[in-house]
Amino acid sequence: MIFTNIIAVLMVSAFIALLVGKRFARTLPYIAAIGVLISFALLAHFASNHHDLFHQAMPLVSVPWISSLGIEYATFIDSLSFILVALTLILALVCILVSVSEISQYQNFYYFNLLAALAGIVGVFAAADLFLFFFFWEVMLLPMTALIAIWGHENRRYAAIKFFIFTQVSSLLMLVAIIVMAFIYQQQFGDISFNYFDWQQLNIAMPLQYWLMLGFFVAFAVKLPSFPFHTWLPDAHTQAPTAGSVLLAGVLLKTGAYGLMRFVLPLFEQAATHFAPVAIALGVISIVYGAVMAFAQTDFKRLVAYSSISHMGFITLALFSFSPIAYHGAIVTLVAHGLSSAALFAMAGMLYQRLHTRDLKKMGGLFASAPRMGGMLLAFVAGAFGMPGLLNFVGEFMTLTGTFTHHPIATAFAATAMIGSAIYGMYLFQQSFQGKPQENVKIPDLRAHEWLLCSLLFGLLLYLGLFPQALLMHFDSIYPSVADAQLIGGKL
Amino acid sequence: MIDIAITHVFLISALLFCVGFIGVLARRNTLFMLMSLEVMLNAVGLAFVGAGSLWQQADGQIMFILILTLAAAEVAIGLALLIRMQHQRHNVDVDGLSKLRG
Amino acid sequence: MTLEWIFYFAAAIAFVASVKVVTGENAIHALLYLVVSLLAVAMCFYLLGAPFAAGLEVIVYAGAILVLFVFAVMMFDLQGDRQPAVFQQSWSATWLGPVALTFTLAILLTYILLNGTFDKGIEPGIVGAKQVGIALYGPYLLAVEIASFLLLAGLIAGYHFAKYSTQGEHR
Amino acid sequence: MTALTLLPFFPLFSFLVLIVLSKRLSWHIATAVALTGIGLSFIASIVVIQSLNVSASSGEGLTQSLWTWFMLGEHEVRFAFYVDQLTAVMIAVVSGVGFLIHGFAAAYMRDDENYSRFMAYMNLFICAMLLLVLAENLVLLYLGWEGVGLCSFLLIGFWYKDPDNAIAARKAFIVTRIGDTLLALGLFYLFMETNTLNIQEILAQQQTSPLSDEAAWWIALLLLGGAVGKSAQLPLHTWLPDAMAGPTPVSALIHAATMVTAGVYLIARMQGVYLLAPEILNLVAWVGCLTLLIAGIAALAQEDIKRVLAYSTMSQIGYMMLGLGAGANVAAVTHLMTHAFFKALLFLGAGAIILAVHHQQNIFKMGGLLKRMPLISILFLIGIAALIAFPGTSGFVSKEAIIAELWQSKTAGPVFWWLAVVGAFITSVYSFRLVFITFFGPYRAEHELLPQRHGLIVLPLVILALLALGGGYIPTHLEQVFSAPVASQHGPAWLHTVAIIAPLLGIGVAYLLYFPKTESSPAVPGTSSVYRFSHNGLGFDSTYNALVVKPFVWLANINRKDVIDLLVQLISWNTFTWHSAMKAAQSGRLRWYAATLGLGTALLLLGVIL
Amino acid sequence: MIVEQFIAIAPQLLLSLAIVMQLLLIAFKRSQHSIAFFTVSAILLALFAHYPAMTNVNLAVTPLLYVDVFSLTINVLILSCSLVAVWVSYGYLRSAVECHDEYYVLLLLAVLGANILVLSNHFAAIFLGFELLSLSLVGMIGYLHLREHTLEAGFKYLILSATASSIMLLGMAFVYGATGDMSLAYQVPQQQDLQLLGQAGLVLIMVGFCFKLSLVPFHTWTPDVYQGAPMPVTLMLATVSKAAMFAIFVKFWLVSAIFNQDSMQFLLVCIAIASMLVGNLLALTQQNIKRLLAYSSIAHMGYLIIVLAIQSQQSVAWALKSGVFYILVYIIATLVIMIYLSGRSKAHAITDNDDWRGWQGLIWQRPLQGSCLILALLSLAGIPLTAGFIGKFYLFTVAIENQLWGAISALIIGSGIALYYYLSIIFCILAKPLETTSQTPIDKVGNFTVSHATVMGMLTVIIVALGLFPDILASQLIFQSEQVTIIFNEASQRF
Repeated sequence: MIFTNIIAVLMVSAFIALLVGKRFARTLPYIAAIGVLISFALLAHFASNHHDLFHQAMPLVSVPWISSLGIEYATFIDSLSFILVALTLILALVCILVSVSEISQYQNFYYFNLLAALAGIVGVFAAADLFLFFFFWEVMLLPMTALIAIWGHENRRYAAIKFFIFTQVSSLLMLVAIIVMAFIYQQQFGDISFNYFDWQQLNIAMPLQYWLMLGFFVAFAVKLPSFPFHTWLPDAHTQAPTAGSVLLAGVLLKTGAYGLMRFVLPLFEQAATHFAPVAIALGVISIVYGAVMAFAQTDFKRLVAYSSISHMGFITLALFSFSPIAYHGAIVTLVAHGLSSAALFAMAGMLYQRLHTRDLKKMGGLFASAPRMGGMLLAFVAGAFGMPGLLNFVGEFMTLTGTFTHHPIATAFAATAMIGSAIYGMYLFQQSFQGKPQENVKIPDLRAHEWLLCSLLFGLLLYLGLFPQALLMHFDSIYPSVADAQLIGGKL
Repeated sequence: MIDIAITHVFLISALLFCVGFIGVLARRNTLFMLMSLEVMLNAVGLAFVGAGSLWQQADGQIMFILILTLAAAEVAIGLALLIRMQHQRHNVDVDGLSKLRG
Repeated sequence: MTLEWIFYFAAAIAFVASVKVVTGENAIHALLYLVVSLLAVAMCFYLLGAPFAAGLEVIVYAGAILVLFVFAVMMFDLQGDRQPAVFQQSWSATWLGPVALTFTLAILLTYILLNGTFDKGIEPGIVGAKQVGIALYGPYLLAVEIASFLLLAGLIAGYHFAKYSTQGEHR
Repeated sequence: MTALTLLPFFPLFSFLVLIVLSKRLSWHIATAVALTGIGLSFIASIVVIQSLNVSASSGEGLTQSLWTWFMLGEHEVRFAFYVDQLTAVMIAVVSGVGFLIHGFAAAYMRDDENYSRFMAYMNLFICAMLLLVLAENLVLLYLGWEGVGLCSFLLIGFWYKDPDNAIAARKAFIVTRIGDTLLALGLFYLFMETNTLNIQEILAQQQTSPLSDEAAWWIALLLLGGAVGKSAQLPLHTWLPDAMAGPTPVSALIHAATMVTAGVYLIARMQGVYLLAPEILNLVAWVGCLTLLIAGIAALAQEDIKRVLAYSTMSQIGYMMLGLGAGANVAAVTHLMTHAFFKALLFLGAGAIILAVHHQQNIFKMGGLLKRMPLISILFLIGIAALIAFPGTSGFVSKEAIIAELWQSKTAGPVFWWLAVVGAFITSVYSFRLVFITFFGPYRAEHELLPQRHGLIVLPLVILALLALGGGYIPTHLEQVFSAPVASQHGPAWLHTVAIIAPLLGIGVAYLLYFPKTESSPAVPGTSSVYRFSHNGLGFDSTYNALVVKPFVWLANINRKDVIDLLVQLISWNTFTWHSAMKAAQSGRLRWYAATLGLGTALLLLGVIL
Repeated sequence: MIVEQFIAIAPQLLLSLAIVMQLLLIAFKRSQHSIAFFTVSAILLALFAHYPAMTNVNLAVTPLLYVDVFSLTINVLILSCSLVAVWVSYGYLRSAVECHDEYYVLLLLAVLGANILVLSNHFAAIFLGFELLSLSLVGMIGYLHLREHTLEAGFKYLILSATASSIMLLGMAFVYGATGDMSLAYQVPQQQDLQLLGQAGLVLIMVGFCFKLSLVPFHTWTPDVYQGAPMPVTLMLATVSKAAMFAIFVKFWLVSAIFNQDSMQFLLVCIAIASMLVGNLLALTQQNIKRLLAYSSIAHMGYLIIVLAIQSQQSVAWALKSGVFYILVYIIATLVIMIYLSGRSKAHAITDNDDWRGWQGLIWQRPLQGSCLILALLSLAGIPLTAGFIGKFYLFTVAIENQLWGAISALIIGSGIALYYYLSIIFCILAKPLETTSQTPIDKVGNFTVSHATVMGMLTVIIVALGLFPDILASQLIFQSEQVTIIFNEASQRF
């Protein structure tokens, strides 16, 4: 019941924010924060007294919804969804902290959208019924697009429409695949069902399985911006408000990776192994392409957006190399990228509030007037390009070690991203904080809530960087870490 | 009472129908359009009566009667519209009526 | 033998008359040609063994509807001959397109008709007015009622459209 | 062994203190905190070395594991330290020389406004270097490796207001980062083969189930790539001369004593793997040899005192690489130690001189300093003597040891010996060119020398001078770590004498060329094209720019608009053209609508017929 | 005509009686309010008359009509739409000075025509229903003399529907010539050996249906007539005529088992794909909301007739259910938008208030109406949380069950394109409101009464409720396929 409760709490606080926020707009951040903290407490409480959830999937509630098609409201929890929901809630706190000073008009509708998006995302991670998964997959888009379209920057409309159409059309492909799978289940087992656990017993003929896998893969490749489908991300990020891009980069990209881990690998094993070389190539291309493009950008947020395309390329690489180490590396990279890119976007937001521009050409020499912010940015950039001691390094190292055994050349190319990320990381830091200050612009250093935000994120990155076992110990049991198991995936 | 092949009757009605259709397409004078409509309806009436006599049933002629009522009603409305057009626009050119586009 | 000839002759007259209707310049001439075409078709009906339909055609169709036409054209001067100059387009512009399209349509229909049907001849037999009457008020009773509503709709719509044009603009 | 556990973390604590309270600390407190941090780690290293000598006489070291970092399959990567003789030497050098340099830096950077931030970075650097050296497994080594890279970036770009420093810092960081990536690939390959990254386990495994030749070949090459990047050897050496943009103590600490030697330490540590790949050892020798020659030639044509010393560092590390390549591991590591002493002395001496002549670094703009600053000049000269391996100095002990073993080592040979001797000759030529131009002849600077007799400036110099002289004789017991040297001394007798004469010959040649004969004739820098060619590093910089940097930047810029985005816009343009085509069909004319009706019917009939 | 037959067609009889009474009422006392009130009560009475009609269902009333559950459901839908239309036009016309009572007669005639069309089982009934609906709609389209476009729209609709109906008649003649009987169910036995003439006839009849459903080759009239007609008439056009036409198309298609002939099946799928793509493509940069709704109705009808392209007998029930659900959802969404538009425009204004850019920032001034509009648009676009998504999901299941891969890809591309213009409207509503320029802001125009707002709110609640819990309605719409088969065998033993 835990996830349903969390969704309920989030939606209730969303509606409270919408209604009550009209008059006392100042209380809005607190309402949102309370909502998130309550759900966090619920999650922590649940985790503390249900230790077995970390060993195998625990189906929670299952209520018939559309009985004519055998669709029911079924949710379940396992360690992957637990960690991702925890990450979502942490980033929710970050979003609230970031949007405290940034949003000026229609605040109640803003917080409503923020909390509704969060509920949608938690729903995505909780759904056990494929139709419910698809339902939440689309529902989380609406508030996100509203966030970009209403509170975004100059040509937000174009970015919002592009974001929505890209995801919507690709998810329709997934819908077709889901329905075909349901009919196959009906042929093989009699009654029609969309339940994820039922589908695990299916064995589908090869050519059809390949197409179904492609249907799912395209939807998730668009969400996790893999190479050919990534063009919506830079626009969406540059135009989104800070909280929007924190949420977008921090969590929405993870739903794509979650989809790959949960549905593409376990359900379509042969197809995935056949498709692996292509996916690996796509992963490597998006890593290298993201790094090269990031270097060319002059816009702060656009540069970070391309960098997250490069980082998410590691996920595709890790997942389709079918090695247990790489699988763990992918999970760590998910969390690490979530925290570090959210931090970078928060910094971008702070800079935008102070300088009212995102153009790196107009920044420079800010270290003199804001040393603490400079230090923090350097720390997060170091994290982003995989400085050991922070979490990204652990993820990257495990991913590359894992993939090296089967795909040495691909790993070599992927490793060039370490140089690439260093180049654009340093370029980002130096263009904004080093060099001669522009007509001695003076910006105020980190304020209280910004300092809290940065230290929260950096503390997490550092603590998990030095003790990643806190993250990974849940996975050993689920994950038969047999060295040469052909296909691993989160076999539940 | 004559025994000719039904196809001939249908052929004649099809030809008359096509002549009516040309009238609708080609003539810019709305009055002629209405007349061409009458020709087309008349052609269909012929087809129905032919088919009716083929199967020796009254249905064909009943359909012809219904077509008559339709023709009458249509002419009434067509001419009323035509009168208003003449009154408002002082010409009955159909191409004048093309403001709604795009 | 001669009856078939008369039928084909009447059909030819109908065809030529409707071509004259369509290509006519003067409205009234066109209307008169239309009457001729209707009479020819009535002759065909009669020959096809449907005397009642022929009678109706002459009395109702040619007699009432076309008279209404002539009446309206005369009364409200819908001649359309005082058209603005723009009306006179070149022959090809107005006629080429429609003729081409309709020609293809005619070709398709004739192809269908020629090899689409079994050539079952119309056995000689007359479907008299009595038979039509029985069918009309037997199974097709509802059809008659609905036809009356159809005429009512035509009446009201016609009345409403024409109502204002005579008394000038009515705010 | 609390000393061992806390050894690297003392500087870390002082780093944290300095960073957090950076603005509120006065000079005195900041210096105290910094120096105590390094001092404690030096004392701890002494304690560790004592306990090492006492307990482990048989050669295997002390290990101290803190916590499990993460799991690579079943292999558990731990935060753990391992100390043996090699590590002992390194931690002694790093903390000792580091402590002295910190003392000097305290005085040198006294009037800089963010002084505490500087000392914090220096402490962080020492901590990272100690972690690198003490690491029990290669991942922790990699952590130290990257940490050192980041701190060198911070310190080189310390005066970030001047854009050239920032660019130099970024260049240093990126070039070393290329080396790091090669090292990372080496680690992956190693893990694939041996399924563990613990150094001792790997070396032990080489005895039981040695790597296949091809694997050993690749791993050794990749590790060499990493070492070359960090120690500024031939292919990836262009960053070191530009790194002189940082303050002089930084150059002394990082680009003389510690960071640049990390590569040598790595190859020394992984000797077990290298022995399986003799071709790579030969390659290491070649890299070392070529670097020492090129660096020597380039040093001949420099005006900036620090760039001369930078090129001389590069050539001395070339010697170490040559030693490792030739299998003379013990000699190479001792040379590393002695080089740390006299190169630190030279850099700090140069720093003192620069302070005295109002931050003027061009040697042609100063001169005749022997008479004006006798004490510092003499100390500097001691350093130079050690540099050119003047008999009796520590440099002589370690350099001669390397050159001696070159002749008959399997992976190197007489050719290397001759090149090494020529290198020694060039070294003495450029060092005495430096000496004659700066210390003899007329005083060419505009305004008077700044008198400063601060204790903290001179004391480190004196200690280092002593170490430079006597450093060669410090007992290191390195032979316990490395397998016994390959063969006894049986090369031709004249080897030893030629090796000694070459540097003296160099002094004479330098005297002829550069000694300012008459009081009035100022030494003037050469203008010939060869001079300019060797001045900017034998053209490596320009070739790299043309071959790598320019195309990358050009490629990035042309694709700023993201060609895939154009593809997407193409699709939307196509949709909108269809839209306008359809819209034209809605022309509003009734006859056209009737025509479409007819056309539709015709199409449907056609569909039925076919 | 036995008693049960009278009860079966009681609603239609009541409507005819109402029309005649209306004429008497007009003759007696010409007041706008009484005629409107009378029409509303007549329609309500007809709606309640459906309850007894439900009891003896599956009854052939003279060979012309056949009453079954499917037709009665659609009739209920049509009558409720016309109820909304009457109530909206009352508000719309009340502001005009002179008395508009012929309008309500024409409206009732149109509803009667639609009902007969839905119930018809014989070519004659289809023809009469079709014509009655068309002619009364022509009367209503051309109703407001003052408008500049009325004449043009009326004329276009008259001429084009006359042409289409004559083509349909020609088709009926051919089919009659080929088979000798004009009732729908009778076609099945002769179906197998229907020669080319019969097939051509069926195709020509389909032309008439496609014209009314505004499917692609015959869609050109829709935007102009939607724009020219007064707002309530556009509402009637979009809902009543589409629903009636869909019902008869389904009966024509399923009852006479035309789906067995794959050539007809192929034509249908081609028309569906063409209308999905062309409909959405045309609407991309459309500023006028009425034209945009016309184009989107072309696309939606394209989606809808996928339901007919079924391969086998047993998937008829599911196809019918999805079809009815989809058309219901489409009608509700269109109703919400059109009620708002009617509320916002007046009869005697030069044109209706139909430029959607005027809605900028509507949600901040009128939150309730703004959110209703947004949810309706989302439902049209087929986004979750709204019933449109569930409708589209049902369509997907039908299309996949019958392996219509071409149609599915067209559906995906079409809804991709559709998103563009729906989103641009939604973003316009969500954008910052314009500083009040010279023309009166959108929410002051017209007589937007509280009742408008409440009905819009109710319909939006239905949309969201169906979106979240489709089962509350979907389980009722169970047209077992045997009901349709009953039509097969019963009707063929003649009456």
